[in-house]
Amino acid sequence: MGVVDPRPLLAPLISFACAGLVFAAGRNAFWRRFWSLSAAAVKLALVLSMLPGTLRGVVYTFDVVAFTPGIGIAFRADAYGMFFALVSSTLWTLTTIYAIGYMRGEPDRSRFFGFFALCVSTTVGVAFAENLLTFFLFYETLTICTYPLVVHAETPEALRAGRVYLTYTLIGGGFVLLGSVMAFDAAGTLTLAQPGILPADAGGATLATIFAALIVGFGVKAAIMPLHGWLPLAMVAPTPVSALLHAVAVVKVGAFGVTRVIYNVFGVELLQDLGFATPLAWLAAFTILAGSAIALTQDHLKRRLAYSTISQLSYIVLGAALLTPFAATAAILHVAHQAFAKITMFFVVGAIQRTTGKTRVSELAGIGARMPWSMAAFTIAALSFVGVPLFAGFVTKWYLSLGALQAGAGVFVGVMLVSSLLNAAYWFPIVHLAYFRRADGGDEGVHEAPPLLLVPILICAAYVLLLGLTTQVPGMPFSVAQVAVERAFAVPAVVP
Amino acid sequence: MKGWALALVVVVAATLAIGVQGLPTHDAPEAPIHDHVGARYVERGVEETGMRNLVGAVLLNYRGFDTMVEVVVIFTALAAVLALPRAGSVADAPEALPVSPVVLFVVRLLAPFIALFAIALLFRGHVSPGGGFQAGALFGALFVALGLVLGRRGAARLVPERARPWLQAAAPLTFAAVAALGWALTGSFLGFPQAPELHAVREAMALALEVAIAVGGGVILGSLFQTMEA
Amino acid sequence: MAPFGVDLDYVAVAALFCIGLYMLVAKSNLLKKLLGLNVMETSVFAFIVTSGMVEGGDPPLLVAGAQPPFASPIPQAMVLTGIVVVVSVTAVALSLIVQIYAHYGTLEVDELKERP
Amino acid sequence: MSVAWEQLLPWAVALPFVGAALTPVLAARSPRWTGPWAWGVVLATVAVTVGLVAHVAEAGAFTYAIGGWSGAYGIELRFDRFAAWVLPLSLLFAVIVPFSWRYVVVSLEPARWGAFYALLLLVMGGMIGFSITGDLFNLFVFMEVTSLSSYALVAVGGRGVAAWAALKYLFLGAVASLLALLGTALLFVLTGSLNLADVAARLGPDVARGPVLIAFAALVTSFLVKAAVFPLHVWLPDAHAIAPSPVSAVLSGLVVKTGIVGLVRVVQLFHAADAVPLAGFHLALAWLGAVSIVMGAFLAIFQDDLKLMLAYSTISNVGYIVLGFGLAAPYAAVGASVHVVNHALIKTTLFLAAGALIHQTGFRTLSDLRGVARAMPQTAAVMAIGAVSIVGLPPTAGFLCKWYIALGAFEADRAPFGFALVFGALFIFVYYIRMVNALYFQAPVHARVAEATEVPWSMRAPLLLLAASCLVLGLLGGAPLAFVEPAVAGVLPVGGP
Amino acid sequence: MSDLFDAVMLALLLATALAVARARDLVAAVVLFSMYGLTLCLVWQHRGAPDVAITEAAVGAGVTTVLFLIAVARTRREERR
Repeated sequence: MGVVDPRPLLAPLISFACAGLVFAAGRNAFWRRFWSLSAAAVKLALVLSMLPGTLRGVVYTFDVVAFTPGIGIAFRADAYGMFFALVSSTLWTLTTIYAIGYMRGEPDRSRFFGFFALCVSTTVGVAFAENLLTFFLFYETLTICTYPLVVHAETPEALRAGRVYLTYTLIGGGFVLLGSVMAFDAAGTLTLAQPGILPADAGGATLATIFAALIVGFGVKAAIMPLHGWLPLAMVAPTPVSALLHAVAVVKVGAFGVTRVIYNVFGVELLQDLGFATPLAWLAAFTILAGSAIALTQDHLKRRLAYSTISQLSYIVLGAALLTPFAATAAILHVAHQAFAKITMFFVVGAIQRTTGKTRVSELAGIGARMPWSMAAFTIAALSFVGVPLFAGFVTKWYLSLGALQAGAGVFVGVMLVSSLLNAAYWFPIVHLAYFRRADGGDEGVHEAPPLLLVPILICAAYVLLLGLTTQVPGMPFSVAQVAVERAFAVPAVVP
Repeated sequence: MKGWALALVVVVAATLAIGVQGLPTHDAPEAPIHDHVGARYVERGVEETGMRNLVGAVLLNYRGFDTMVEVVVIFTALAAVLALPRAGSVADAPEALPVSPVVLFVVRLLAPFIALFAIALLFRGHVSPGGGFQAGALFGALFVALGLVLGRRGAARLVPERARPWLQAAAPLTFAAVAALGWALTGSFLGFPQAPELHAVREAMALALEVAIAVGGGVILGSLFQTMEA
Repeated sequence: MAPFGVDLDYVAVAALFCIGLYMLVAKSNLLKKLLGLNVMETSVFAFIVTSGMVEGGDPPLLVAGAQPPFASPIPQAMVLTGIVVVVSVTAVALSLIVQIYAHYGTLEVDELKERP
Repeated sequence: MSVAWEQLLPWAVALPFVGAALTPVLAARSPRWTGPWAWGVVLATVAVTVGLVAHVAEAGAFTYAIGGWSGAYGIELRFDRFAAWVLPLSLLFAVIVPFSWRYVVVSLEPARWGAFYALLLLVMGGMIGFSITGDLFNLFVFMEVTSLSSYALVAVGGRGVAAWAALKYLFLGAVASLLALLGTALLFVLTGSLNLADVAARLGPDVARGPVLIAFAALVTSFLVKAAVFPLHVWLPDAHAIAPSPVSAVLSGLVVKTGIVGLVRVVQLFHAADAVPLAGFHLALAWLGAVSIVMGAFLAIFQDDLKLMLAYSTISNVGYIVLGFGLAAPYAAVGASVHVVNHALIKTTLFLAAGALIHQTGFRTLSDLRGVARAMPQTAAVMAIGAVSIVGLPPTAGFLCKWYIALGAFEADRAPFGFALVFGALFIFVYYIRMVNALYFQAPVHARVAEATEVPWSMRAPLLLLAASCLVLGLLGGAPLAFVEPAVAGVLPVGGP
Repeated sequence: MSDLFDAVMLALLLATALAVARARDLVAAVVLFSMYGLTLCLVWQHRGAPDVAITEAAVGAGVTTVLFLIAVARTRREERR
């Protein structure tokens, strides 16, 4: 059921306008904060206002301009897009509050918040893109807008990281463009509104090239190994940026792109016939394990988080590549689960860095006593990642395993298990250090993060818990994900 | 450097040698060049343009637009040279290049005749070889020669300062004026009226163009020379 | 003129073209290069004028006593235009050359390439 | 009452020429007024071209017989949808001329103001004439007006170095013109006609192939030199980098396009005549284009001089256009035609912005200009918008053109060119990122850069206008493509997309 | 007779052109170029193109030569090597 409605267009426009106003605000801190916060709130409200409709199965569409038949800029808020938009606009609100606290006293804050808003604008644009062209438009704009955030410090290290980031993502963008052009040539349309547009008779080599180009193109941002090289380096960015990069903006857009390619460009049926998804699934499995294994060896907190992200993202890719409804549910849900859990961790790490100046795992002894609330939030996120039942991560792993069995690939259940073990192996030492060791310098008393940092942390952690506990409650992300899966597979997903 | 230059020349020569093979023999009256457009000009040129010198007819009438652009090209050359930074200050330049007395004498002697010849070319151009361009070139050559004799300042006095920009622009401006007149009279840009009662107008238009080309061309050539010398 | 089936005029024109081209590319002196360019240009003019001629033809002057066949007037008009164009280009080129000499003190290309 | 716009066709050329002829006259009395005068002339020309484009949109291509001599017997002007690019062309002049006022006042002595503006008007008139004429020899003469004034404009700014760059440009340009004349002469000898359409009709199968091929090769080479397609680009970088910035904008954005227009006209002619193996030619053209894209971009990466970088980028952008025509696929050709205008606009924006930076700081290399964005935020923003546009990121117009060209590559089953195009775009991205990086994210090394002030309004207003146009042209989206489509469909073996 | 005249003229044309190419002294080269132009002008006069001949004599051989001579006078006379 399609309804023409400007809201899918307005959602990215709000952040875009906000960026303009923030730039215009210049050094005036009040207006900068005012615009950032109010735009975040308005946008969240706007996206939420579409939620009831989406749950009823309504799809909001809005065509902006059609250059020629089949090529144009158009927006469409389907269930999956709504899911992603909800995650990103919620987190934008939280991250904005956090960033206002975190960035206090930093130079060039207007530039920072302006591009921050632009990033979110493009992320929502990606979520609501009706066709691959619009998708590509925002995908590339996102690259441009994150660059100033990555190099914000303007140190040689930051500039180098920015260069690497650009090199990777731009080449990825090139592949996306290539795949899009070829897909248009083969299909005559680029719409993402159908379960697959490519005709089966387009020729095996052509289809393989399109698949490879698009997966590589999106895989760069999704940090599928071996395309992940930029991500650990990009850690030089200020922590709110890392949080945003890892949780919603960049990597998630890549993963979102991969799933769009699988469900909407190729379609499940065609991919099952072609068998292209199997190697992708293996690659994802490899990334899950290798990412975790490397994370285990990292002492620098943010780098450990980075490799964890690489690993976690491939859950989404794996879920999509398994081509079964359960796996798809897991993939979509993990978009939210990983986002909230990971952003919690980043917020905490940032808070630790701001409050105590510590950046390494080995320095964290006794931190649990000093920052009890923050570390509690961290622990919740860690438990979620490990996949302890009742936490959000468990839901993902459960459905992913079901999906793997559904697909007749039980080996991936093993991958899940090993990955959980590895997750435990690199998160629990931190928790252990924080709570059960004394700091070398003796007890320094409670020294919690300032409220502007703490409040978002706690909200995010609470949400992680909520996601795990309320799976069956209507209106929560799970139900949205189910609507999305039903559309992709054209069958009602069975709730076990 | 020399090596590849030679190679390039050999390649071009070979190409031209092959190309020349297929060309129509140039002296043959049945060559395409003589039968299509050319034939019509020979047949009806005099009647259509009122000029017995068909080269002039083509230049001023049939392909007058080319000629208009061409006078713009000379004007462009002048603007180009004037726009360049001066090589040195005027004070450094010698008043005139050293010239032998014999040359000076010959130039003085010939100058009036060159002028006369140029004027003859100009006004007899429609019936005999010659016309605006040739006259202009001769005027230009005359300016150059006089410049050698009279020195820069002397030559500069030949064309009054205030009139000079107008004279330099004379050819393009006259062309535009004639084109506009033709537009008004015949409805087409640069059209020459063909009605018998307007023959006098047609001839006046052609003459105006010839004179403008001669004067404008001559002045510009002379100015080019002076600017270069300065 | 075409003894042995070879059109000598065209051959001469092609030869002139090549001589000019050689001067343009092989000579290092800017003025010689410019002379070469002029030789090339005139060779093309010669080609155009020659192509418009006709065996035993008169100039295209339709005065009393003139007999057909006539040489074609179009090539001649083209060349008249062309000559003026070439002299314009030459004048500009010479002005530039004078400037270059005033600044660098040389007209040899290989020396100019070494200067900043 | 409807205005007979087609009657104004010759005036689109005559107006700038008359204006140019009167400029030195005016300059002799009052040099200060030459700039406004030139602007007035440009605006009048814009008005005429607007009418012409409106007419062509309504009534289709039309011809105008100069002096009433129709067909091959005189000179025929022809205005089609492809020639409609004279409207954006004159519009760009309407922006460049006011931008140049400040430059002229600061850098040239009053005695040269008149000649400078006369040359600008002559370039414009020459290009308009070149684009609208339907006669081979007339094409050559207009080409000479354009070229000759371009040579001089390169040398206007400086003494020795500029003169040397201009002379190199002149030598190659003169050889190119000579080749065009040779090709014209050969075609004339073979057919007895100079009218493009008439020549095409008369190049029947009984005409000897050898000379036809040489004529074709001479004309094509000539226009490839003028368009600065690699490896015939050697004259371009120095000339475009050394010229004063308003002139660089004219040369890089507009004058190289005469080569493209000429190429299109020649291909139109020979396609109609069916006299040469165009399939092989198109393939060669596509290769040249692809190599130009990659080499131009590659060389640009290593430039530190801002304007030199922009000059190399012109080579690679011309490569896109040539590739687009070489693919001989409707999509690609439409994309290439629009990219002619598109690149003109963007490159003008970039060169003028670069000029503004250089004008205010006195530095011209990226390493010297570091961090200038803090002192000159508006100019730097214009530069950044230009960069985004030229890279071809959506939603700028550059994107759509490249998209169409790439689509054409796949449509013509020439996927490797599609790959070359996409990854050439990445190269381009690299050096523009380098540029933006230096302007925005590095600390100033010179006090003069850190303390620079924004350009005066006479320069800033044109810059902002251009930047806005870059964005608007993108939002227009498919309209320009749809506009030229009928013109391009006629050049190609197959129908439009 | 006419053929002979033409042949001689063509030979002279080629000879002067080669001489221009070979001359080291730039003044000599320019003067030879002027001769080349005049020869060309004779050919054209003889072959039915008097208009072109006059123009070539005045512009090609005349004005161009003088412009070249001025340029030589303002730069240097000898070609290097």
